[in-house]
Amino acid sequence: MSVTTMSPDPVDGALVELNEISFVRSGNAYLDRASLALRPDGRTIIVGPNGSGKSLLMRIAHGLLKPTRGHVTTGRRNGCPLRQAMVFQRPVMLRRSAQANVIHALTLAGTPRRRRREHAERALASFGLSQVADRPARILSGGEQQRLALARAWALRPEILFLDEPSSALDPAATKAVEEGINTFHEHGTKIVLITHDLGQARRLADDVVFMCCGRIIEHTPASRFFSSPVTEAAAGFLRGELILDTDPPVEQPGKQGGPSF
Amino acid sequence: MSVTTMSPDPVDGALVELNEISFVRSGNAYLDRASLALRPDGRTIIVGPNGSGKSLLMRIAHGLLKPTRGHVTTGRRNGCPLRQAMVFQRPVMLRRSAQANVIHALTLAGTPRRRRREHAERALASFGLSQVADRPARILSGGEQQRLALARAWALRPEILFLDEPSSALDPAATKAVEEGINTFHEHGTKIVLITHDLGQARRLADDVVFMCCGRIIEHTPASRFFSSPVTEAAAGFLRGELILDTDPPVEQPGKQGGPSF
Amino acid sequence: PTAQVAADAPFITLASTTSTEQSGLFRHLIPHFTERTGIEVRVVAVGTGQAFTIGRRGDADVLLVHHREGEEALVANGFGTERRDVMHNDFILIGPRSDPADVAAAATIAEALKRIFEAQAPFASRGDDSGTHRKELELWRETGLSPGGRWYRELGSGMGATLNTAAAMDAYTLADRGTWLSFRNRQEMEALFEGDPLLFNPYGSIPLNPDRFPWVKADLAWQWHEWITSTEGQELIGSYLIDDVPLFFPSLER
Amino acid sequence: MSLIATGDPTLFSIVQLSLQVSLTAVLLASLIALPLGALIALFRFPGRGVVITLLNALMGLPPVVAGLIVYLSLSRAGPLGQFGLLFTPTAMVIAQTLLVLPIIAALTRQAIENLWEEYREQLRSLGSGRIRAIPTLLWDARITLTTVVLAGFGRASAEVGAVLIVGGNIEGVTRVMTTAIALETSRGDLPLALALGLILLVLVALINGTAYLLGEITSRNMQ
Amino acid sequence: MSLIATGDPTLFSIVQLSLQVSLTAVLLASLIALPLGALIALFRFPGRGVVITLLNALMGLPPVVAGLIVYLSLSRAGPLGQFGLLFTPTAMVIAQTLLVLPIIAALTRQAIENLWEEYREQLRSLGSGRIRAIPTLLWDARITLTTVVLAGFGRASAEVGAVLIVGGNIEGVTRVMTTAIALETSRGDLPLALALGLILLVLVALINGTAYLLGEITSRNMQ
Ligand SMILES: Nc1ncnc2c1ncn2[C@@H]1O[C@H](COP(=O)(O)OP(=O)(O)OP(=O)(O)O)[C@@H](O)[C@H]1O
Ligand SMILES: Nc1ncnc2c1ncn2[C@@H]1O[C@H](COP(=O)(O)OP(=O)(O)OP(=O)(O)O)[C@@H](O)[C@H]1O
Ligand SMILES: [Mg+2]
Ligand SMILES: [Mg+2]
Repeated sequence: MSVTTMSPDPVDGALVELNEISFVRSGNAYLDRASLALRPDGRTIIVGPNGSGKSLLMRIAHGLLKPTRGHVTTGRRNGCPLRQAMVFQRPVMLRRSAQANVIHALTLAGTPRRRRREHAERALASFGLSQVADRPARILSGGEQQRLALARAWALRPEILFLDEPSSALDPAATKAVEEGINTFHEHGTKIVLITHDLGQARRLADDVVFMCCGRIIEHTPASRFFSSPVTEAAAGFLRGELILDTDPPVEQPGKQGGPSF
Repeated sequence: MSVTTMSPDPVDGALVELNEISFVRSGNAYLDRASLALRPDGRTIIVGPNGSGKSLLMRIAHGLLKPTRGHVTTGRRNGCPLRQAMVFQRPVMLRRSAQANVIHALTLAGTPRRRRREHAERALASFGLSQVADRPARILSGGEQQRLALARAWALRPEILFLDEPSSALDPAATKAVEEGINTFHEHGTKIVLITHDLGQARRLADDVVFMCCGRIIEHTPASRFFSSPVTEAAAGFLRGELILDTDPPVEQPGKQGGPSF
Repeated sequence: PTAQVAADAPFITLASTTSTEQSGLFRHLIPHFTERTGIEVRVVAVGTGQAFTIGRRGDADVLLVHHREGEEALVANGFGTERRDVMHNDFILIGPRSDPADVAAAATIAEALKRIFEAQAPFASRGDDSGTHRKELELWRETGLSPGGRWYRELGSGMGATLNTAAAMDAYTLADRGTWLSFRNRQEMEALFEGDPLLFNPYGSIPLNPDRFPWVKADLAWQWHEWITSTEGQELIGSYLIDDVPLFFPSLER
Repeated sequence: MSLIATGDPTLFSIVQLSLQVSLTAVLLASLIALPLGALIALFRFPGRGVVITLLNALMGLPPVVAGLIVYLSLSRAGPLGQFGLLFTPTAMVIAQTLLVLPIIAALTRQAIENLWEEYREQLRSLGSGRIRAIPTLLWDARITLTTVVLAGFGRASAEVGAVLIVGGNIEGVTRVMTTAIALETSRGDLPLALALGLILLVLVALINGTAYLLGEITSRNMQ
Repeated sequence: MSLIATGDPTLFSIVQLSLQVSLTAVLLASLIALPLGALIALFRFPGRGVVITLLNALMGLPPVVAGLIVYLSLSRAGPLGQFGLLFTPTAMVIAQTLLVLPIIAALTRQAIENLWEEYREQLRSLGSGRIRAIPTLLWDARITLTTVVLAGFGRASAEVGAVLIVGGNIEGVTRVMTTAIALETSRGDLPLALALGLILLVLVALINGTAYLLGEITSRNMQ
């Protein structure tokens, strides 16, 4: 049985605590007894191969998905529920203009009507989207949509911000700006949880690193430790860019077998 | 008027030639008189800021979109129409299993029925997807979906392969494998056209680089030249990770303005 | 319940009015005819006007309707071969049991209608140009009054629908006895006035003309036409009762 | 036939009543069925499959049955008898609402369920509860829902069985296009019946065209 | 009432004919309307807006009008008179097909247009022409289209105006549930009419339930 509770005094100060989380569908455990405490301090970066369950873990931590087994405990701040926001790996754009997307998020967050437009405009400007504010969000370019998703989450002033590969579609300058933004947010006390495949980015931002593989949290170590001498052999292999999805057959070079020669 | 022709003898051997292409919607020119010849030799890498029109250009070259003005000339090989494939920035998965997605692509490409399954299995295995072959494609993880899109395009053995940020959601090992695959393909004579924001990847793969900005092709230079001393100041700024979307207001650091402080 | 007939059995199509069909008469008659001749009879029950349209287009083999003028015109124009009296019943004035216009005390139908007119009691008219509707208009002409106003409701509906409406409106209405006797949703309604010779309601049989409509099954239709006017047919008509009351009176008895 | 040729005022008032009754019924039905369909789309509860099946099945509610139900409820002896609504346009609106509601609700349920699959996690992440998500989803599915409502409008405007029973087809009071068509048919005046049918279809087409244009305008700006 | 209580064989054959006619009509209509709706969804051509509006408007084709059109065509004096189809179940199938076709086509058009928006570039890139895309789209939209076809089935099974005109409500030949309900209503036997209506609804619900279960099974595997 899964239980999601709101504890007034979360265990040793974690904002969100995952306790022995499993996520099982049609007999496969996509998450397998994963435990993780997200403490207010520090930027937690999650890395791991494709399909290792990073996004699942984040969606469960954010409260979008019920785990099959295990507890999620979400803390409070000053007696209020935690203000959370998440930028999805594949952001969903409502069928409205870019600006209306942000305004809708602000409406849901309870921002007073008269201040919504101004807030939305500021958020859009921060991500270089002023020019496209009135375009339908769904015809924006991939990068513009990702920026919009960031702007939308940003505008909510969350206390914990989940970011699932937020700069995967961004150009180098925007990536740089987003990383700086993340740091600023963090300095103002927002807890950052970020998934990335960009090890450079992980190195630049991480305070602590969660390494996942095959639905399990293999290690959770301070960043300095993780990048210099990871505890597990799997993590070391991952950092070297080697294949470690041991449940899969080794990924062969596509050209060798799947290329024009076959 | 836009004209798309199939020339039996394309101008100076280009596989696809874009001639003064413009793409205009509600008064905005998202592409502005862009000309580009995609010759059989070499891997052409397209870079540029978000929203600069890279994906539009690729979709037009691939024949998915009609330009508002300008010509697209598509060559032939051995008298047959060019076999093309494209991996989209946001791949679309049919509402079927991963394997059925590949099989459907093979069906459309005219692969004989009895060989489809085998080809599909090989393509899936090449991208480490054997384990997930029978899962509905739409519940795969972001990276798995991108791999599936690659497998699907790969399986078609195209003569020209368009790749729109194909490794943006891939883990480091898969990225490495895809890059190797691209090279193998290329060695077998497939023309590669690739959009990426990963300048490291661009450096590793590029024979020639197209740099786009604000709907225009700013420069098209051999890779060695582009990365050492780009012709334009815009390209140099882009390589330094600076902001050059001069039609937009400068992207401010989100935290400064959009952060929790406002 | 009808006798089940093999699909390839010979059959004729009989166009008739809803009132006849609803009375249940055909279910009483047809099995006997089918047993004797082996001919199945398919009854299409529609509004009187629609029945005549079917006749004029040759979409049936024989008609059984109750609008003498129309029937005679059909024969005169060569659509039908001949008309024979088959049976008759009568129209009755239906109304709420409380009888606010006191029509039960009237001596003639004209007087009864006059009372309704004067009381401005709700009256539901078929308003559909059917045989019953034309009879009603004829009776109003008899009174010398021209009904109108909120109490006089032209419904444009079949007999059954009109009765359903009248029942819920506590309105008077003119109905043929066959439909009335087989009607179940009477609520507060009763037959309040009957017996005036003006309320006579004759039914006629008309086989369609094979010279005009070569596809018509003239032989089979003629057998029906003959049978229903034969002694056997006439006796069967007279023996059809609901609650021990006859619905139709065979014409030969008259 | 002269009814049409002379631009008869009777015809005009029949047309007017037809549109009034059908449009009111569709409006009422939409007000209930759009949120209802969305609710069923969004919530998981025991017996949901049964509810969906029933809703789908009620798209096949025979008009005569709907008419009878309303007739029995509104008739003098019925539970709502004291309001004296039988044989009034109001009764016809009620019957058509009853008939059209399941159609709009069932099709809305499907449309919203499709959209919710896409939006669910994003909206919940933004702090939108399921109830709060309903207006968002209805608005974003507006093009599809326009077609859905038009399907309901088609059913309402074409319908004759129910309005005949509860309206009584009273000339000048509850006669609408479809009951007039049925009347002319039973009178055997098929050309007039067809002509009236054509007029009705043209009117329905005009309303559909207006809806289409409005849809095009709102969708051109926001896909 | 005994008709029902005794499990009368007449009732059984009426039920059977009802389902046979409606299911055949829906099958025929689907065979035409699903590809037709998809075609209109996929192709851009001049006057497309008008075609869509007309299709939407035809969802409001009054059954009586559809019945008259079929009647006049099949009537002995009509263009198809020589086949002698009037007052047969075949005629009823034709009339219901005519009635249901626009509903399925219009709703399919909308559903496929939504999916095409998502699939267009991907399918074209894979070398699929628009025509070739139709089976792919119909298959991938199968859950929504099931609801669409059920809407058509609801209309067909509830319909009385058209089958009455072209079938003639001949006992033992063309009497179906809805015409039987109408007949009992006009005989004033409202409880029997309601009971028959209920039976019809239960049957429709069973068929809907089957469709729902089949949909659930095929969709559980492939979303
Ligand atoms: N169909 C369309 N109608 C109107 N505008 C469009 C359309 N398609 C794209 N655009 C606009 O054209 C611009 C360029 O889009 P494009 O997808 O080509 O950018 P890109 O260079 O690929 O960016 P990214 O790096 O973010 O993927 C965007 O601002 C987008 O909003
Ligand atoms: N609702 C679901 N039902 C069944 N399986 C699921 C579901 N959601 C995710 N999965 C499976 O769980 C696995 C992990 O998915 P997840 O999205 O968490 O991976 P990830 O670590 O984020 O990978 P990536 O780096 O590619 O984004 C995948 O193989 C996916 O197919
Ligand atoms: Mg992921
Ligand atoms: Mg792009």
